[in-house]
Amino acid sequence: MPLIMLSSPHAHGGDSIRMIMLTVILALLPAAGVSVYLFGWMAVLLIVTCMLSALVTEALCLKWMGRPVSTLLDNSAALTGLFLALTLPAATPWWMAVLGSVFAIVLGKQLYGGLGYNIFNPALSARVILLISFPLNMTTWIIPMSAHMGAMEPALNLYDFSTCATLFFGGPAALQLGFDAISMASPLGYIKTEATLGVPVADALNAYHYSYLDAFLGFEAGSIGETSALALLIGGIFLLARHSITWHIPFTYIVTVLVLAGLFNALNPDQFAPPLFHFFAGGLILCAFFMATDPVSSPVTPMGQVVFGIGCGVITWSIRTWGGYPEGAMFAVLLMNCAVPLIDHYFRPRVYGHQRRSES
Amino acid sequence: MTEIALILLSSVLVNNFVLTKFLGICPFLGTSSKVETAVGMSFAVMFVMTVASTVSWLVQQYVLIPLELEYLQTIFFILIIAALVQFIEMMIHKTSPVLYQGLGIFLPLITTNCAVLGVAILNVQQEQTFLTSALYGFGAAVGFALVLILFAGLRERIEVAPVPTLFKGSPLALITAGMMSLAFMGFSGLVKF
Amino acid sequence: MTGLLYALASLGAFALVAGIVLAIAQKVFHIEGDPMVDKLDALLPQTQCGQCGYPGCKPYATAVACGEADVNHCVPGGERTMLQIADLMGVEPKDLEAEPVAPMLAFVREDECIGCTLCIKACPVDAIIGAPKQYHTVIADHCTGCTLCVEPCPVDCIDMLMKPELIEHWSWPLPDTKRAQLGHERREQHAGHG
Amino acid sequence: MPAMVRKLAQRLGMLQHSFVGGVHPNMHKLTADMVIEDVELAPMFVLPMKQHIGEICSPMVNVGDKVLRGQKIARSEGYLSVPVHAPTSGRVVKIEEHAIPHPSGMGLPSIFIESDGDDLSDQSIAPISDWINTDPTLLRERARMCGLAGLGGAVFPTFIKLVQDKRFPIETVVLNGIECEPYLTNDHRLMCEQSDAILEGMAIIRHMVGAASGIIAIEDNKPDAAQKMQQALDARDDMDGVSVVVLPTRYPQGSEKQLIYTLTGREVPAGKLPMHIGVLCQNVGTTKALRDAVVLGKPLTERIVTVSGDALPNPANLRVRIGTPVRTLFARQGLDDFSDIQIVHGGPMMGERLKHPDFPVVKSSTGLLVMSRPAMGAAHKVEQPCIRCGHCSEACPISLVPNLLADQCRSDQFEKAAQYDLFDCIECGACSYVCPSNIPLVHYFRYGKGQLALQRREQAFAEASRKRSEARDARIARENAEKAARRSQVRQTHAPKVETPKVDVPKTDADKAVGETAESKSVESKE
Repeated sequence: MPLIMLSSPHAHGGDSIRMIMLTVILALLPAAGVSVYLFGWMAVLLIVTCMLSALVTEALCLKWMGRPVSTLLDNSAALTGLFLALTLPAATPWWMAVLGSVFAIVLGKQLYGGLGYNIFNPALSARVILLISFPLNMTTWIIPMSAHMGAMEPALNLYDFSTCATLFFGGPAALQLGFDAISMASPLGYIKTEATLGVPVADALNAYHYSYLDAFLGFEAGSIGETSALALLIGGIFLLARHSITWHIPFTYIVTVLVLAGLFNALNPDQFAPPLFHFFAGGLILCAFFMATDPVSSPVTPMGQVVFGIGCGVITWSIRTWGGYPEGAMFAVLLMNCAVPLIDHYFRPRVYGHQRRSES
Repeated sequence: MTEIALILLSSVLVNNFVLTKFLGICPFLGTSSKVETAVGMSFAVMFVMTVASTVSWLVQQYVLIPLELEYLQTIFFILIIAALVQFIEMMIHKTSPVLYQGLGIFLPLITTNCAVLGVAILNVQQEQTFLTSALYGFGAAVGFALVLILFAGLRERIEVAPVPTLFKGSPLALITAGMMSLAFMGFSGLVKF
Repeated sequence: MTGLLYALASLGAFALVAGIVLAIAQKVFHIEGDPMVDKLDALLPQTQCGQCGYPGCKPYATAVACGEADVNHCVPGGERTMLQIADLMGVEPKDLEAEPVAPMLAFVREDECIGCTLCIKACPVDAIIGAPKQYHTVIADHCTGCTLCVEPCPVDCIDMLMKPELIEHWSWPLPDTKRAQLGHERREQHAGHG
Repeated sequence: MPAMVRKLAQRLGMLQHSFVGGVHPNMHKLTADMVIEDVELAPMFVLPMKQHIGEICSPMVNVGDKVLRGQKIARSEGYLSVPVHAPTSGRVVKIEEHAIPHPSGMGLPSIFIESDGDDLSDQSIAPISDWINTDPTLLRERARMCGLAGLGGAVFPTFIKLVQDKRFPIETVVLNGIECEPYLTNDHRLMCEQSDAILEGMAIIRHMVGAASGIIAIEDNKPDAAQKMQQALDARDDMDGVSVVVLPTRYPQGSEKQLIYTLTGREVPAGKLPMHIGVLCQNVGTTKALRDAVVLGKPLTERIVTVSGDALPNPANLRVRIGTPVRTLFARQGLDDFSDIQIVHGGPMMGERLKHPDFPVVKSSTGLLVMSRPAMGAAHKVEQPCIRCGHCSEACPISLVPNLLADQCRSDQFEKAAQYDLFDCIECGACSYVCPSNIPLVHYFRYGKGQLALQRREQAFAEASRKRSEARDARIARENAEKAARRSQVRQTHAPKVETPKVDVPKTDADKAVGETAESKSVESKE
């Protein structure tokens, strides 16, 4: 007589982790495509390096911990690698990319027990570690191939493989170039610098030749995957349509930033950037649709997700406006990740038949 | 008004005692295994820190400086803190024996919580006024409480995860604290203080 | 010299003030007995079996509360009670001293009973009834399975039986996560548990 | 549609109320068009002594007794209980433990009846054709003595719900014809084939509880049943205020609480019954059985069972005598080899998977499913770690957070799980169904509930033991004191030198002293 207990239900909808991860990877393809268009072989090299090293690290970790290496097939490590690559500047040297991937998998994920147990978004924690360890590299933005702005012309032909390979494996020194020669400021960084000099926002944007259309399409400086609002929105809507994520986090996150920016911009347009600028700038859309919605490190309850999104929005805008770093989206998500267990506890939905949320 | 807000913001987030000044790590790790305990500890520390920073400011201004006894600063401050801790210990023992039991040795050890002495001495060094030193003490305590409770929430979650044996307990807690500290670095420069 | 005098005087005065405040606080926050004892006692299974080395559950609770006894002496409580006590006391859990035993029930073979009442005197929870020179019997619903009645019986007519398993009290075991739930079933048939 | 928007629309009256969450499993209604077949009498019937929620019955026949169909063979003990009746005429051959459809594989005392083939009925229960002029309490007693229990699968004694309570007047009778479980079609077929009898049953219920309105709820995947019920409804003249409501198919719509919310927009408060908000919910099968009990005087001895599943050669809807061994049913439908199949009692979402086919049909047997190993295997894959995707929370019809609950159950934090409303879980299985990590969430909840129940039982037992122990200590101390007082009295008169006895006797002394007090104690105990 068989003795293993199987509880109902004896039917299953057929969803799997692998498919969920694959959906997110698919949703990131438009952004990855734009990054290749803008940064040529640099983007390809970066994405391949990050994904490969993430997979290899994950495989080694699983082997050392005596867990089935077949877990690799759940696509989560590949996704982490892709996430990390898309948040890196195009000029990131190979060893930093590898280091970042190792950090993401080891510190961000496996030390906590592997998939499903990490507290912080692995890719973002690696990104922040890199930012704090190598601030220069992580804030140097190569001029993209299609920056339709001002006098900025790409200093390098990024569609040429050998140039890119040299830069990727040897750094700018191998091309007898300094960082300054091939890079430009990101809109956020530029505004921040000018703001400290007391230049009004509108003037700074003019001086930068800022164009909302370019920002929407992605023809501007920034991390390889974060520039194109269009591509990211397509991916985000795909995720929403496939029910991989719910609207709560992205919507509340972005709306919070827009509302705060709008309010302060109305109060003092010289000091505070307009909401649309915040919307397109930096990693907001990438973080809102892909990073903050990472299911493992975000709250599970709808109310919790709303709180999480609002928190992310407030912190992102505050850091961008007042903080020392030009971009706060990554920090915002990481900071809110810390609060997830408490949010989960305090923002549970009201259970059927109960007057209000049960006493905690 | 703005100044008050800035002092609080600065001491709670930007210059968080635990995550950016690395003070009070011992109770931060010792009493964060459960959220309930962490909340209790937070209130105890908040009481001790706020009162200690005000009383020590008074003592500094009206006893030590007039009598030119600044060199006795540490002894006096420790005396104040020790007395306060004794007081709160009795209070908790009376009101919540379970919390008393849960905090265990860490309750009397608030005395040696360097964050408490730290805030008192920093107040003196930064030549704060009475009001600002009270605020600073309170803000620092709130910052301590905030990260302690957040951290306790995280640890409760880590507790049930299949963490590699090598990293179970304190190692992973320290790594997590490090990650929190990294995240809190995002606030740097938020308030120039 | 005066500096030292000032220092000593002020320090002394300050210590005195603090001392007085604390003395008053001591009066205000005075507590009778140890409130932990009742909380611990509530966790114990109340078999009064004495297997912990103390005469009953309350004495053991008292000993644990004041730190005399370890948290792992309660045999019938098993691992769960130990964990609960450790949790309440805020100490690290310890391994159990004795192997956990299945819940038992005392049973008097009535035809052999000589009606000596010794078992009745031994039962800590009054779960055995009977009068001198009459058969005694165990009230199954009251018996804690402590085995204290077995020793005194002069004719050894008391058996410890397994507590019968009731279908109403059956509960689901923890799912076994390490297996393909159906594929490995046959292989594990012999090793499974109900 | 996002839950929040839907809720808002419902508040504004723009949308019909609908319970939250739910899933859309593949329905596999293989037997939807198959007419109910009568099953031949089995040679032997097995009647377990408990086929309802509540207290167990005790046999009132002896081995060798002759019984008739419908004769009461076991009486109910206690309030929450209904009797058991003989399914056919024959002889009681033995009374012993036999396996029942229960996941544990454990058994219950059962009465074995050997059929004599004549199938003679017991005529002692008189039909009540004029029920409209009969006192509801009499009809209620009829429901109890005829052994009626909810035939939707929960088997809650029916008579308990059929009550007129002035504090909670029933306004609406809901006839539950939802049948949201995949595979099952017994209610569906019953509605198609015996709509008149069902409606008469509903009329009886309305008379019994005095309800003004009534709703017959049917899902939109059974349009023929809805049509039949509507026709039958139109044909009756005593059904004012009753309507057929067709609801969009969604699991678990047939769950009482979810259905009531969908139909009325009101929630049954936690720990309360539908009657507390003026609603009575009855399954169509039970309603028909009630009608038979009242109008025909027939106790509950048969029910409709859907025998189906992907590994069964000939699925069917069968009218089966309760107590029929399921082996004979499977054999009738062309299945003899049980070596590589899985048996599920009930529907696939909430039914129990059973380890062997040696059990009888009982009152709760809505369906008997024979699943192939691959089909079951697909539903029970290896558990992966939770990625907190939140699909379980979205699917939960009562807004629990299943993944957190499962974590708590797994790590034995049962009290915390109870705080997170574990006991409100209806075990519908929607969470496990959608889980991409194949986590058996319901299994964890059942484990947690069981452990928590065990803990609470043990706590109650410990508390009772402590009271007894304290009472014993106090009594011993008192008796010692009395004895000492007596002794000192005696000594005062006879011998002058005395020590004052201690009243507060420590336990060790008490143990020594206990011998002297045994006599008085044994007398006390007997009282």
